[in-house]
Amino acid sequence: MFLKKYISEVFGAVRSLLKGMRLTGYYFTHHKEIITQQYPDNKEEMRLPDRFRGEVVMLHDEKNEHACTGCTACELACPNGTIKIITKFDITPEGKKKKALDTFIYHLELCTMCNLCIEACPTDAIKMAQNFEHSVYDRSKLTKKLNKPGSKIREGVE
Amino acid sequence: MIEEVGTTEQGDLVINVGPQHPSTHGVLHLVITLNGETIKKVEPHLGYIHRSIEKMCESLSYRQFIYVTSRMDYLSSHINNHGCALCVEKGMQIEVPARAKVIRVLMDELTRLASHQLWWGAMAMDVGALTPFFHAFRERETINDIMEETCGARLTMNYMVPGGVMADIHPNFQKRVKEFLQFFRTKIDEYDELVTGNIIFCSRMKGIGYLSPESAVSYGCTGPTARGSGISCDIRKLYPYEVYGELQFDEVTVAEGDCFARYMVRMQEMRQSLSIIEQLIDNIPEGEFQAKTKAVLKLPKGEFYSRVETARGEFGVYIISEGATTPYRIKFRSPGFSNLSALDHMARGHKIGDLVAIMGTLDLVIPDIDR
Amino acid sequence: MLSIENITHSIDVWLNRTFSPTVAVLLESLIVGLCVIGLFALLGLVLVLMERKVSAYMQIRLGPNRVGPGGSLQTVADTLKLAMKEGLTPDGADKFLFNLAPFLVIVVAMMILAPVAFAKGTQIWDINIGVLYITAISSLSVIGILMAGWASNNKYSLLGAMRSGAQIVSYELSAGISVISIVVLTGSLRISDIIASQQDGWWLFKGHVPAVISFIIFIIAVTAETNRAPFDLAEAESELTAGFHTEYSGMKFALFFLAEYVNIFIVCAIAATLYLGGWMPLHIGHWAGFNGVMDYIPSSLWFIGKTFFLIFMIMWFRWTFPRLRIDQLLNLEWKYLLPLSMVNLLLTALIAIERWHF
Amino acid sequence: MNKEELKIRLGELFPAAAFEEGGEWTTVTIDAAEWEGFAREIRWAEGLAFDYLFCVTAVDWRTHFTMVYHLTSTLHRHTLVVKVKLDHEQPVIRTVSDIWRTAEFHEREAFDLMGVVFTGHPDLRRLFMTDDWKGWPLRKDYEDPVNMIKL
Repeated sequence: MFLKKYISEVFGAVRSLLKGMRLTGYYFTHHKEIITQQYPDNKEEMRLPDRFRGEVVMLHDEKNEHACTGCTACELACPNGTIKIITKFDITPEGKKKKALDTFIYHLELCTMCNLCIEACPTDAIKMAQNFEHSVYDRSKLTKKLNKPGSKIREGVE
Repeated sequence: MIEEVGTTEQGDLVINVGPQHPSTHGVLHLVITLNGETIKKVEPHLGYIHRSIEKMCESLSYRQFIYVTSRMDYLSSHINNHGCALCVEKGMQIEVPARAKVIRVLMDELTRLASHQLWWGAMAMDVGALTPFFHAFRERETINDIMEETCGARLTMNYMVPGGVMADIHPNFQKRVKEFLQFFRTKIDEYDELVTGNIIFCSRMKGIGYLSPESAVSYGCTGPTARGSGISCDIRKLYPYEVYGELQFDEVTVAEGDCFARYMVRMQEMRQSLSIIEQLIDNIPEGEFQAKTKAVLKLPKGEFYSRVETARGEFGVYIISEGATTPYRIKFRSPGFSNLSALDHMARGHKIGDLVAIMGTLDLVIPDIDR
Repeated sequence: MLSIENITHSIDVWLNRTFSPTVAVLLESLIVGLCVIGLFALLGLVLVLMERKVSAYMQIRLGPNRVGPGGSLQTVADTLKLAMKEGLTPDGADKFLFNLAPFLVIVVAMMILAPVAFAKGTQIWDINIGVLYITAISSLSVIGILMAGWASNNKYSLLGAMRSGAQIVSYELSAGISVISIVVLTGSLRISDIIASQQDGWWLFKGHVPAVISFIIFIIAVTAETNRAPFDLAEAESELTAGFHTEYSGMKFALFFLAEYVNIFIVCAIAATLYLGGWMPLHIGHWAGFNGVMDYIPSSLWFIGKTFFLIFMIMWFRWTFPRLRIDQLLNLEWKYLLPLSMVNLLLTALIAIERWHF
Repeated sequence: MNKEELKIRLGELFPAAAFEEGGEWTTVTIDAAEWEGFAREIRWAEGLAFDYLFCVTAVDWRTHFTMVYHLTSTLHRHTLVVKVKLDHEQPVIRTVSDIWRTAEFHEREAFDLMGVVFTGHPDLRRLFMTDDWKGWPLRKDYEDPVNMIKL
């Protein structure tokens, strides 16, 4: 009785080992199961989802106009002090002074891609882009100016 | 170091395991006292990744502080965010729309699955089997892809906001989750084949790191660590939040209290999570995904505590508000911290190899411990 | 037919004709030494690449595929990298022993190569106590490991070396007894005799169940003796970071690494020689036709095929199983393998005496 | 036991205990001197059996400290919040690490970050900070010009 139990234990042990070996053997012989993505080579066909949060960009249309009013809602919403907005005063055609965006400074090195600034923006002027290759040799290159030179606010955006 | 360890005798070996060590999974530093191969004492030295998140949160608004918590237990970041969002909602008395509730639970369970998968791979790697790690990552990547599509990020999503979720689910979400469920149902059997039944693995796990139910409670262990000792402590069952009360699932408890019991609890939990997702995936109610909230949240004066079940155990958020836009004091009760405190108790008298196995079954995430 | 035997023979004849016998022997030693070093380099390159590819396919990865065609030059690149690295010697280490240890390990590995028969008539030294020589020399490698672990002045290394010492000393017993069972069947310690005795079938098939059991025990024991997973307690990455070679870097580390792979090759070659007939083609009894067909495959291919099959088995183990704990490891040896192999030796002796084998 | 029953029971046991209205759970404030006896009582008393201490918080109120202990009974499933008021200059309280083992780490954390001293603690050292750290980081008056960045 003891011997029977002992032998069945040994066989059970060997079977459990063989089971595992069968599985690894299966993967060894079935190369179509391989899931490796060869990253820099598959850049063309690699599609990141639209919602992927890579960096903050400001949308400009073909007339080089953006929708940022310089309201600093994003700056307040940012937990890390990533965004710094410098405003100026434009003179409207009616002769009134109006607050407008001068420079939108974005510190990519501080950004945690939390999406809170996008949520806070009342005019949808900024959005998250899918670019994720941010490595540079100089940290100062990560401080970006988001509004393009010479751009101005789009008509009708308040 | 020798002066610090009081019980050291002549001939004992004091070893620093970590902060850079293959099996501490982060910057955990253990000072272990050995007699030959036998462990006499384990003393955790923490703080290598301490960022004082509690202090940080005191200067962040109630919308902003949620994203920081995904950096604590980064493997169950959704659930951490969920706990914080729940606490703010409790204080503001925001009614979360039904759709958001279901989406939140779905995301929580997917996160739990992803976390347990990573744990399974890492745990097998700790006991010396290297292949399971890659197999686990295959499934985890699938979940991460689904998360990425809906939430916009793979690890620190910041998807939960006070009042709901940040964005509606992606149109592909349901389809892809269903595909994943089918895929994972076959793969979880492979997990059992490769590791669970393996005789070497069983002998490494059974009878090791015994934690009695009394000491599990006394040490404040929660989650699979305590459920492996037969303690019922699943917050989802005991204090249901969101839609957990309406769901059919079992709280997994195994009475043995050793490493294998904790392992089995997590394996069973994966199956339970699958069944929860299956129940919900076709029943996401229509409606808003986010309640209308004020732009600036101000919690009324008072104290608010919310608890959720992360992949590692009970995660508590304790907010003391003075009526301002930022919390006066915030305390995170992280599961790993209490679970780690039982490590010394469990590891004494075992071998070095067992210490690694015990740490594996505790499923330690160091930022969660250090905060 | 062009075979390695003919080449070696003609070189020998030419050397003896051209030079005096002493000079000829010296020159032959030199050639053999160079060949062995070349073989080492080649084995290192091939086996490391093989291990990486095997592990990659089992882990649903691709493995190295950037350097050279199909990643074939990856090991060369790695070796270059290791050669360029600074060979650190820790301040508190025993410098002489620390630097000696990797060379000792590699020299031991070289020495075991001597009686291994690579093909028909291709053997460096057909010593009449070949099997004894192998078991004797292979036990020396533990000294190198102990030396490395002790001289590093690192607690992890020391623990690794202690484990390694306990492990190799105990597993040598069952490896030795398994070898003896073949010696009992053959009646000779000479490697060429052992191979010749498998003329009409390999011992694995001829020797009934005891031969199979001793083969399995031998494979388990040599896996442990070469510190391979699931018995890699001396290194035990997740427990002792890198065990006995924690403090080694650069070329000295590479020598340990190389020695590991060469040791695998050697033990697999010995297993192939003892149980699977070495270079002897698959012969079944007196089926002359079948045996004749089998003879068309060159003997060196037979040897390499068998050896690499066993190496693949050992790699398969490594990438499937978890690691044992030190007490379980010693339990397995002293409580299961050793009694079993002793009983098995008795059975084998019975078979040999009664001439029950085929 | 529900909230009200718990209140009555505790009021019987400790007439000096002051209850706080509102909040999710029964909240009781007691003196630092009474804390040890109170803790032992609620841990072992029949019908209370608060065996699971799940959160230990030290709060700096600028004028005083408050230690907040969140306790649950795994048997009866009721929850209690105990608050102990401490002096701001010398925050000293008796340890409960011998009653609930989890308190050992939580108290070390409170000592490390808030500077609350726990008498009788077996190993009261800094847990997160380095041993030679000056000051108690979570206190409201803590200033560190090097490591703290004002946004």
